[in-house]
Amino acid sequence: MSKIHVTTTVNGDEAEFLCEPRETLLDCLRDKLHMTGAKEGCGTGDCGACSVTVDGRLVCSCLMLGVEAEGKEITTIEGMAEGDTLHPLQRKFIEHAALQCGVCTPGILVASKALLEKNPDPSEEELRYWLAGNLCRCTGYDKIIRAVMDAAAEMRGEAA
Amino acid sequence: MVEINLWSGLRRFADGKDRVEVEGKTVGEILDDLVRIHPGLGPVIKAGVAVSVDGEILPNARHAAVTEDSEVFLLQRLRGG
Amino acid sequence: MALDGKTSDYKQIGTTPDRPDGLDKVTGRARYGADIHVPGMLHGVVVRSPHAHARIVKIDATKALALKGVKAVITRADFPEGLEGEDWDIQENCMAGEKALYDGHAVAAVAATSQLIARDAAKLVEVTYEVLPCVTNVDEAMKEGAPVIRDGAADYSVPEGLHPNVVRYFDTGRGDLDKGFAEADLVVEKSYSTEAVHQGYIEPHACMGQMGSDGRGEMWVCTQGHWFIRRMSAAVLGIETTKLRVTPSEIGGGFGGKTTVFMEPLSLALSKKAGGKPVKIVMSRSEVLRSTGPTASASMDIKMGMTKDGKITAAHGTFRMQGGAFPGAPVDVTTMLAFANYDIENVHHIGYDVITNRPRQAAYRAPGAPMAAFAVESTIDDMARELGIDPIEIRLRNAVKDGTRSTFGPKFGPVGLVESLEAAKAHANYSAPLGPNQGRGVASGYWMNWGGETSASVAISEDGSVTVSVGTPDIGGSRASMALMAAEAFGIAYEDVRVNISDTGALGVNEPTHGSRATYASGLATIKAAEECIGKLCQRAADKWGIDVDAVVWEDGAAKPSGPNAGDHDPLTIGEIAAEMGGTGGPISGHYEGSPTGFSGSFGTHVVDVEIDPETGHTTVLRYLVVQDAGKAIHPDYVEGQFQGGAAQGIGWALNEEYIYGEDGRLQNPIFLDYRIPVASDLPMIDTVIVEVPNPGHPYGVRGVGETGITPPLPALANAIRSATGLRMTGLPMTPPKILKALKEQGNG
Amino acid sequence: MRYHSPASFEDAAGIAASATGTTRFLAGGTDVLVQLRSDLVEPDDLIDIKKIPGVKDITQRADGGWDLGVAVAGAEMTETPALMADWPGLVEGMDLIGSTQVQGRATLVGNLCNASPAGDGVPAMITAGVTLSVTGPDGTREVAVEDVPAGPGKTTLTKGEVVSGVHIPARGAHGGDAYLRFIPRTEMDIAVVGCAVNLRLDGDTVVEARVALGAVAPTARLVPDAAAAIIGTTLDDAALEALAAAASAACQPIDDKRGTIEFRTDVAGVLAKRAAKIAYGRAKGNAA
Repeated sequence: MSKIHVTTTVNGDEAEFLCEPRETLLDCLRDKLHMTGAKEGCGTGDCGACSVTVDGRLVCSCLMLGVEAEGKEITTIEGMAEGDTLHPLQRKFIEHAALQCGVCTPGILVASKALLEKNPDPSEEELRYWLAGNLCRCTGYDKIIRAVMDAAAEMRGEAA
Repeated sequence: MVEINLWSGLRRFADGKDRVEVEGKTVGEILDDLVRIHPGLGPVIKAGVAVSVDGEILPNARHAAVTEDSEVFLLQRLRGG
Repeated sequence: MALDGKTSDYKQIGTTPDRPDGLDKVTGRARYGADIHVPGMLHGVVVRSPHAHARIVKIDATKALALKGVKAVITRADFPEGLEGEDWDIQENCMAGEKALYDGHAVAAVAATSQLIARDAAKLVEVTYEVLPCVTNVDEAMKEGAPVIRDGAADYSVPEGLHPNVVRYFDTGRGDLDKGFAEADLVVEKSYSTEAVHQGYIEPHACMGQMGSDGRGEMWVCTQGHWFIRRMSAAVLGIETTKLRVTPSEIGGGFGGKTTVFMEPLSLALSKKAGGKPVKIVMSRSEVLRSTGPTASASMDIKMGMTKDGKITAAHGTFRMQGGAFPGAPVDVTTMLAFANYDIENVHHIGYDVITNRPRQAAYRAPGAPMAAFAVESTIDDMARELGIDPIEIRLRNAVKDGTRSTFGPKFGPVGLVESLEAAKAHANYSAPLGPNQGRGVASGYWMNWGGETSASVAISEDGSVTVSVGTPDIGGSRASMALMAAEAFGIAYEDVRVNISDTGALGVNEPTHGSRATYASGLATIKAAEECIGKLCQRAADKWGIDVDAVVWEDGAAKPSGPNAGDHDPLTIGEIAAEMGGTGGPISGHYEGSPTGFSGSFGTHVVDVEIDPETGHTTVLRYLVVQDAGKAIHPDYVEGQFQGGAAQGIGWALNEEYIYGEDGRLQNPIFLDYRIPVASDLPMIDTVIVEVPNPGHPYGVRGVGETGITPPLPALANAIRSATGLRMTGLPMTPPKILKALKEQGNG
Repeated sequence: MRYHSPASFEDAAGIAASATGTTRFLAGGTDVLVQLRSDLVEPDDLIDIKKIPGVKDITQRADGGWDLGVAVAGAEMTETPALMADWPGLVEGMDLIGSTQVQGRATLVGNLCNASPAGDGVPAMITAGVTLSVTGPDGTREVAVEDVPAGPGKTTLTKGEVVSGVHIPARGAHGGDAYLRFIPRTEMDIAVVGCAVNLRLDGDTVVEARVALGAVAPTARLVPDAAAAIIGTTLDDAALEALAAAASAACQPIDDKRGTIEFRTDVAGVLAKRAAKIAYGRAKGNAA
């Protein structure tokens, strides 16, 4: 089967891979670029564990083909911290115990970051609806919501 | 003698009794004696039971000690999720 | 040198430091089951039956094997014969023999050089089936004329005259029911049902197995218990246990569903057939839902009697459960715990374990308890209403406490049901005002907990820091709990402890992280192993000082002379002793091996407020409160997390989650779109109160807290809906169509 | 599977027309990839239309109406305040499809051409009177949205035809629309019932109305009787009851895993009332 050469940018670095047209962006990130931070929880866009941004837009990487990544800017959980410095969301997730098993965490962090870039001061309801596509089975969401709200406050410069 | 309390479904394997007096100084010994007295209970013990001794539940502890004063119950074996 | 007398002056226990694996898990670095990649790796895909019940006439893999890149195809013929009992059940479930027993049952598997080729090849495996009549409902499966799924599967317990699909029978209880019901002023009888639900962990099962022609193998797998995986895989393959070494990956949720094997032995068999190349198998979500182990569905009849003061005089329950095509529905636990919250003299349970054409059930958080709680706590709620007694008050009048004889036999030690009820009553949520179409529900729940086989090891490093090795995978922050307990025991900083989850080659046998046992049992093991280390550290100090070890105490991370020698020598810190240990007798470590039996159950009480849309039957959860006894909360944040997670799963079970089968026995909703677990916008904040009635069977008083939390939500939601609408919903899930239908019938009635 | 990324709709139509196996057009991909992953449909030819110029454009015409490129994602619609202000119901319908992540990719045309009876984007497109440009081997034609779905998974588009433009009429004065759906959870479900209402007022009186239902028949459908029930009224209680009755009467649903016939029929009436009230309020707001 003939493969297609794709050149893209992942977390600011140029990346290239060969893929079959039917391979998803998630497959390509995980199996070809060995960036396994994005997870496959469902493969049908229902769980959000594979969330990444493409040209700044939050998407499920399981619902996008690898070939569609040509020329795009992809960011993943692996690009969230700046060097050794965690993003405030990452720090707050640890502080608030906002994860148990942690497998949904990369997707939730990527999705939350996308929200705060668009809306730095979301209400609890706005946040819950924004994250409705990110399933978490461990936490009951309570501590996740608290962590994101707290990170948002910190990023706005408000005292925690 | 140590008294073993059976759950009600075991009565049909123990001549209708729900308590059986047995000899032994460990859980293993009293279970062996129980099966000796009521062989019909053999498959039950073989399939696995938990034993409670004075309120402490011993899932699989044939070595555990029992005394004549011990309160002993046979229990279904537990699992967890 | 001992820790005797340590009660409330904890320095570490009860604090909430960052979890040790936090950084890995927020950066995407943590490696889960599917995240492994090794050179030469093949990909495996399982071929599954589309039929609920079918004889396998022929399997032809010719076309699959002809596909370029395909390295092996296996069927049941590649596995040993002659297994018995549980081992046979596991083997048969991993790979069907003569018959496919449920939609999704594995019938073959392929390994190829890429995932895509393996998937293509799986489609080319030609299986000829003779489709047989099927049954998926528990009540139907017990009826005369129901298709017999496997004759001879019943064990000794089943009385004559029952359908062959009834494979186990339970009859437990005590007292005199007739007398008890005669003493009652109010007797209520009602029938209830619950649907099967799935654990719904977000990480699908994944493993990588490698086995050479010498029969030696390695496995990487996401599991709650890798020794279980080792034992079961070895049994299925007919090899010695120690030929396998199993390493657990990080695990993306389990809730009981990752305590057994499904495709793990297949990866090893494929590897062996493919010349020893490692084979990775990752399930899809639909495979997870169709082919792993959901919990049982239940059909139940409850009869309870009470005096007008609300004292329970008698209780009888009949519980029919199907756990798929194999024995094992958790009706054994149900018949122990159904009425266990209460002090009841006359109590009886009947249980039926029934096989059907559904996947083999696996444990799911407090297996067997939530269904019974739904039936019993709903009945009690109705009786409280009828008698005009507050729902918390009626539970307080019957609640078990220290010294109460349990409904299953032995007496309880110190337990926290009364305390949980009192705390719920005192919480602001219990008196929050309710608006139109809103209602409040209360329910209590119990899980007995578990000790289990446990090995742990604690080693002192050259610089005095401590390595703890345990065998229970960290599924929700247990590394943090172990580190806190070790730090507390040694009197050192939390940061100076590193906790490893060891593979099967590094420790003795461990049961999985299940039964709410990890913090209890591995924690106890960690403390005991630390105490052994401390004894050795004190000995080194005593030797150095030339005094008797009995005259040395361990305080704040250092050995100190005591008694007549007190003050004679400067304390020797753990770091100072460690720095010299090579020359003072060698490395220092401590171990614990045992099956601790001092576990003690955890009771909880939940209070939920709902609003029902009277025109659509939609339920909105407005407020939720979890109160539960933790014995002693080691890391309170993660204790709360267990409470909240259990509540959320219970809410899902109560309202929307269910296995939906068609007439053809096929699962209709094997996708998260239609298997509806709660999403963030479905839930409110989940308030928590941690009650602490210390467990005397743990050095720090710990009770396992993981499972109890899923038990009260089912009846609590039902009771809240009753409070809001007057409707007693007796079947789960309480979906909008069911509630709207009941509302209309109520309006017409 | 062959992947194509043509530079024009004519080329796209040409590839589709000459294809011999299963063909799918790829815009947002949120249905195509699910079908691919579930082994339901593996196209022989996948035609990615996102490289065609203009497919991501949102343009307000001189007449006040809107032209949408066929690859405009839901999130891009909700980020266009003037479009939201004109057609809140239409945008809401689109916005209800899937998660935030899905909104980053999913498109109106994809939702329509997937031809699920339950597509949330469709009823409000119908009530708004949206038309489509359809480019085929024989050129481009215009078609009304309600004429596209033919049944579950089926459309009236012929081999080689591809939707090449979406045209939303001008809102005009004193108008308002709304879309509501019922789902068991709060998000992430397929509609059990969906209802869109678009109306125009003269003073307090409804003078024009269109009502459409989703998930209660093989395709989303206009319900003229329901519209007739409120035209000429001030949406008083009697009109609302008549609307609900007409909406329920128009239902020909099925029992399935998502809902029963009885439930869908009842709730269609409930949603029609609620959506009409919202649309009416919006029309009043427009008039103010």
